Amino acid sequence: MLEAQDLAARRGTSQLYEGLSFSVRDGVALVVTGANGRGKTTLLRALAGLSEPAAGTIRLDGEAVRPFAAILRRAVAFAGHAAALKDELTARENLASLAALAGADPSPADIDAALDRVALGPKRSLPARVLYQGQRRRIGLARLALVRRRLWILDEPVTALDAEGTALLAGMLDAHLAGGGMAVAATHAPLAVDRSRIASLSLD
Amino acid sequence: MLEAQDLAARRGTSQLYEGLSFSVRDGVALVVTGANGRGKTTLLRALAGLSEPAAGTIRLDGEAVRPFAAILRRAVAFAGHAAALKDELTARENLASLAALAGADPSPADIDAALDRVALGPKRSLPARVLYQGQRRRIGLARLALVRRRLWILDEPVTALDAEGTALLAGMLDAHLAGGGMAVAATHAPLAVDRSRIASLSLD
Amino acid sequence: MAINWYHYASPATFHPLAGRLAAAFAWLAAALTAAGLWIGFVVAPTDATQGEAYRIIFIHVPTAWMAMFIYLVMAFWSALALGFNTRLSAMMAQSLAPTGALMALLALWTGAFWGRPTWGTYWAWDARMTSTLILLFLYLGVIALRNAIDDPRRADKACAVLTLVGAVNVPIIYFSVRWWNTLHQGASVSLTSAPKMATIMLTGMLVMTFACWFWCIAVALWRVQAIILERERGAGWVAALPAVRET
Amino acid sequence: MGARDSDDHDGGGTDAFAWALRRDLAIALRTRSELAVQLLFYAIVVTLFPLATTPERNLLSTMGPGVLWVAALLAALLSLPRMFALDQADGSLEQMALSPWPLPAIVSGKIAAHWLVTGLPVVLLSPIAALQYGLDGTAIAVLVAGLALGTPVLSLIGAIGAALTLGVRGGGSLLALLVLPLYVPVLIFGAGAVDAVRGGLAVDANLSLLGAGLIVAALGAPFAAAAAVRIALD
Amino acid sequence: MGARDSDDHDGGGTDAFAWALRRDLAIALRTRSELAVQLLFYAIVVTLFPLATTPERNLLSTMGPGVLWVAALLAALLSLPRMFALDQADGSLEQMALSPWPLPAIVSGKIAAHWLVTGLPVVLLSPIAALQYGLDGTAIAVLVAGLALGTPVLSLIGAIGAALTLGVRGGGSLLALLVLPLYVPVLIFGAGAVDAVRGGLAVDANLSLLGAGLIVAALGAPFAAAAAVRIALD
Ligand code: HEM
Ligand SMILES: Nc1ncnc2c1ncn2[C@@H]1O[C@H](COP(=O)(O)OP(=O)(O)OP(=O)(O)O)[C@@H](O)[C@H]1O
Ligand SMILES: Nc1ncnc2c1ncn2[C@@H]1O[C@H](COP(=O)(O)OP(=O)(O)OP(=O)(O)O)[C@@H](O)[C@H]1O
Ligand SMILES: [Mg+2]
Ligand SMILES: [Mg+2]
Repeated sequence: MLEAQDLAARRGTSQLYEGLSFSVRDGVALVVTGANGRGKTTLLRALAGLSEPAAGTIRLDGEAVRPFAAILRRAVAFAGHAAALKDELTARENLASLAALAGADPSPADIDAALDRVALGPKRSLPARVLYQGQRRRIGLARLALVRRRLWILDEPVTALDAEGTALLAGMLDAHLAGGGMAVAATHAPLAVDRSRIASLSLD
Repeated sequence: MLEAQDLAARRGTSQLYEGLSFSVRDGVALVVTGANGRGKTTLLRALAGLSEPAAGTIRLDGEAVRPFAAILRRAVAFAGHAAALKDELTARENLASLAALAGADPSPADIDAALDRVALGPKRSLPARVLYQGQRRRIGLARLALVRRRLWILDEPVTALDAEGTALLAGMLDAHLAGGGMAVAATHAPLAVDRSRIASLSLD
Repeated sequence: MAINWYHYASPATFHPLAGRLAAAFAWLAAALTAAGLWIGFVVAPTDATQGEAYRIIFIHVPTAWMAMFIYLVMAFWSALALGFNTRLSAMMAQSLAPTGALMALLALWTGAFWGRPTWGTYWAWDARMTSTLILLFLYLGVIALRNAIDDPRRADKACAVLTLVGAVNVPIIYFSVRWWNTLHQGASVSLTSAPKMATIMLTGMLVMTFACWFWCIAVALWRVQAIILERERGAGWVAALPAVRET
Repeated sequence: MGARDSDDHDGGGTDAFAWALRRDLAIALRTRSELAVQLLFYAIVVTLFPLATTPERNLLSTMGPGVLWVAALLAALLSLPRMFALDQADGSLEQMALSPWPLPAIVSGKIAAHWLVTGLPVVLLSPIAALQYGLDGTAIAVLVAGLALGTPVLSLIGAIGAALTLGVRGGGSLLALLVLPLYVPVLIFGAGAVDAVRGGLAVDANLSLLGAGLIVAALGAPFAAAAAVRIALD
Repeated sequence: MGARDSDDHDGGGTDAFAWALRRDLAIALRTRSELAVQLLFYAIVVTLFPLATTPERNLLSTMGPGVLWVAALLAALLSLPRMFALDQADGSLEQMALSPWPLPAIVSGKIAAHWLVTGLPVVLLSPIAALQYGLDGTAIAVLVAGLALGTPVLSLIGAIGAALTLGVRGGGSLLALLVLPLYVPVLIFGAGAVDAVRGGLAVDANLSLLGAGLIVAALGAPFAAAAAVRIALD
C-alpha cells in the first residue's frame, strides 16, 4: 500500500499542488489526470523517489520513505518520458541491460520471449537508433514485464503507442493488478483496464 | 499555387514515399496524414525548402524552386515542432525578434495586440523559460499572424494546444484561407476549418 | 541549558535576529578598524628595510587569513546543509561566498601592490600567491554554479557538494603548491627569515584581523537577510514585515 | 525579380547582421554568468601552465606569448559548440535559414556576437595575464594587438566548424579536431609577433599577416558557415 | 531488513560496477570514432605548443612535461560533459538512480569506463609525444607512470564536476571552471615528478603523492558524484 499525506510541489516560486493526500491499495491503479503543467510528472517523480516533495510524506507499507530510499528502489518500476534506451545497443542488449540494472537476471531466452510478446522479435538485433518511437516504447513494456516490481509508475504510458500497443499495455496492467501489484499512471487517454481496479486523482 | 511532382523521400536506406504528386491551390489547406514515421515531417520540410527531396520537383506559381530559394523564403511561414523561442528573452522580445527575422516590421503596439489576440497579453514580459508548452505554441500562432505569408506550413500545429488554443488556430487558418492563402498541415487531429477548403493527402 | 537550535534555524525567527547581530558586528568592526588603522599608520614605526610600504601588511594579512578562514566556515555550513537538510545553513553558505571571494581578491591585490616596491614585480609564482589565486577560483566556481542553477533548492545542494569537495582539496592545493615551488628554487624573498615582527605591528595586525572578521560577519548576515527575504517572499511573515508592507 | 537561385538574396544584409548581433548579445547579457565563466576559464588555463612547468621568470617570459595564445585558442574552442547548437535545438536556426534576409549576413552577426562575448574579454584580460608571465610593456602591446586581430579569425573559422558538426555525434571533440589545424597559422603569426618584438625584430610583417587573415576570413567564413548551416538542416 | 535510509544499500556493488563498466565500454566501442577524436585532440594540442613558443630543444624539454600534462588534462576536460549528460537525456540516469544497486558503485563503473576510453589512450600515446619534446628514457618512464596514476584522478574528480553541472546553463565552460582548480595538485605532482627526475632528484615522493591522491579520490569521488547525480535528478 502506497500512501501520500499532504504532498505539495513547488516549481520556482509557484505552487503546483498542495495538501494532496491519497492512498493506493494493492491491486489498484491510480490514474492521475490534469491539464498540461499541472504537475502530473512532478507528482510521479516524487512517488518514484526521484525528487523530494516540497512538503508532505510518502509511505510504502506504512513506512515513511525519503527520495532514493532502498525499499522504494526495490519496489518501484518507473517508466518516464524517456525510454532509457541506448541508440548504439541493439533492442535485445538494451533490454538485457535494463533488466540487469533493475536487479532482475533474465536468461537470453527470457529476453527474447519478452521481446516476442511485445511483437518486437524480428527487430531484436537492430540498434535502437533505427526504431520508431512506438517500437521504443514497446521495449519499455517488455522491461516492465521482466523486472517484476510491485509498484509501476507510468508517465503517459500510451503516448506514441498505436492501438495494438495500447491493448498490450492494458493487458499487462490488468495482469499486474490482478496479481496484487499497484500502479500510478498519469495519462490523458483512458486506460482499458477493469474499472473496479481504477482509482482517479485529478490535479485540476 | 504550390505543386509537387513525383516527390520521393529516402531516410538512410529505406524509402518513405515515392512518386508523390499533388497541388495546393490558393485558398486551400492540404492536410497530410499518416502513421508515425511515414514521413509527414520530411515532406513538410521539403515543401518549406529546408531540405532537398530525393527526387521530384516543387513548383511555386509554376516556377521550380530549390531548397532555400529566395521566392520560397518570401512566401513561406514554417512552424515546426520547435517553437524557435529563446528562453532568455521575454514573450514580447521573442515575437518581435521572430517577426523582424521574417522581414515584417511590426510596431510595439502591433506586437502587443498580436499577443493579446492569442490571450498571452498578461504574460508578455515573462521570459519564455517559464511559459508552458501550450503558451509557447501560442506565441507561434501570434507569429503566423504577424508575418503575413502566403503559404503556411504547419507540423502538428495542435500538439500541446488546449481546446481554446485549437479554436484560435482554426479561426486564424480560416481567415488565412479566406484571404487566398495556402496551407499545408501535418496533423493527427482533424482541423475545425471549413471543409470545402480542405484537401487531404494520406501517406499510409 | 537547552537552546532550541531549530527555533533559530527557522528563517522567520532568524531574519530579525540577523539584523540585530549584523548591526552589532558592524559597529564593532568600525571601532576596531579605527583602532587598527591608528596603530598601523600612526603608532607603528617606519620599517628599516621596507620603508612605509610595509604598512600594507595591516590590510594584506587580515584579508589573506579571512580568505582561507571563510572557506572553512562555508564548508561547515555546507556540511550542515547536506547533513541535516536545513535551509538556513545553505543560505549562510551562499551568503559567505562573495565575501570570501572579495577577501581573496583583496589579498591578491594588496599583495601585488606590495610586491611591486619590495620584489620589483607585481606577480611571482610564489606558493602563497598561487594558492590564494586558486582559492579565488574556487570561490568563483561556487558562485558561478549557484548562478547557473535556477532552482534554489537544487543550487543549495549542488553548491554544498562542491564546497565540501573543495574543502578537501584546499589543504592539498596549499601544500602541493608550496612544495612545487620549493622543488624548483628557493623562495625569492623569505618572509620567515626577516627580523622578528615588532609587538606593535603584531597588535595592529591582530586588531585589523578582528575588524575584518567582524565586518565579514556583518556583511554575511545582511546578505543572508536579503536571501531569506528573496526566497521566502511567498511566505506570510515576509508580507507582514513593516518594510515590505510599506512598498 | 527572377530570384530563382538559393544564393540569390533580397538585400537587407546590414539589417540581418544587426538583428543577429543584437539578439545574440541580448541573450548573452541575460545569462551574464556565462560571460564570467568564459573569462575565468582563460584565467585558469593561463594559471595552469606555470604550475605545470616552472615558476622561473626567464623561462616564463619565453613561454608566455605562446601560452597566452594557446589559452585564447582553447577558450574560443570551448565556446564554439554552443554557437549554433542552441539555435538548432530550439528551432531558431530553421527560421533563420528561411528568412528572406541573406543567411551569410545573419551568420556574420552571430559570429560578431560570439567574438564580443568570448574574444574581446580575452583581449582585455590578456595584459593582466601577461604581467603574470613577466612580459614588458611593448611585448604586451604587441600581444594585445595580435589578439585583437587574431581572435576574430578564431571566431570566424570556428563558425564553419561549429556549423559543420551541428547535430553530429561526438560533436565537441570532432569540432576541436576540424578547427585546430586551421587555427595553427593564426597561432604562429600571433605568438610570433610577440617573440619578434621581444627579440628586437620588427613586428609589422606578423601583424599585417594577421590582418590579412582577418580580412580573408571575414569575407569567406560567413558564406562557408552559412552553407554548412543549410547542410545541417537538410 | 530495515533498509530505511536512502544511503542504505542492497550490496551488489561489484555487480553494479561491472554492469556500468561493461555497458559504457560497449557503447564507446560501437562509436569508435570518438576514441580516435580523443587521441587526435591530444596529439594536436601537444603539437601546437612548439609551434606557438619555440622549436629550441632545451626549452622544449623543459616545457615538455608540463605541456604534456596540461594537454592530458584538457583532453580529459573535453570529454567530461558527456559522462552523464547522454544518460540523463535518454532517461538511463533515472533508471540507474532507481536501481537497487548502490549508485556510487554504478558511478564508479562509469568513471572506470571513462578512464579506459579517454585516459588510457593518452597514457599510451604520451611516450611518442614526449619524444617530440626531446625527453629521455627515464623521464618518459616517469611521465608515463605519473599519467597512469594521475589520469584516473582526473576522471574521478571530473565526474563530480560533470554531475554537478548536469543540465545546468553554460555547462561545458562552467564544468571547466569548477574542475580545473581541483586538478592543480595532480598537475603539480605529475609534472613535478618528471622535472625531478630530469633534475636528478628522487621521484618516489611525487609518485606516492599521486598514488595517495588516487586512493583518496577513488574512495571519495564516487560518493560525491553519486550525490550530485541525485541532486541533478531532483
Ligand atoms: C599577490 C600577492 C600575494 C598574495 C596572494 C599573498 C598571500 C598571502 C597569504 C595567503 C598570507 C597568509 C597565509 C600565511 O601566513 O601563510 C600572507 C601573509 C603574508 N604576506 Fe602575503 N601575499 C602576497 C604578496 C605579499 C608580498 C609582496 C609581501 C611582502 C613583501 C607579503 C608579505 C606577507 C606577510 C609578511 C605575511 C604574514 C606572514 C606571517 O604569517 O607571518 N605578501 N600573504
Ligand atoms: N525543472 C523544472 N524547473 C522549473 N519548472 C519546471 C521544471 N519542470 C517542470 N516545471 C514546471 O512545472 C510545472 C509542472 O510540470 P509537470 O511536468 O509536472 O506537469 P505535467 O502535469 O506533467 O504536464 P504535462 O501534461 O505537460 O506532462 C510546469 O509548469 C512546468 O513548466
Ligand atoms: N535525421 C534523420 N535521420 C535518419 N532517419 C530519420 C531522420 N529523421 C527522421 N528519420 C526517420 O524517417 C522516418 C520519417 O520521419 P518523419 O519525422 O518525417 O515522420 P512523421 O510522419 O513526421 O512521423 P511523426 O508522426 O512521428 O511525426 C522515421 O522513420 C524516422 O525515424
Ligand atoms: Mg508530464
Ligand atoms: Mg513529424
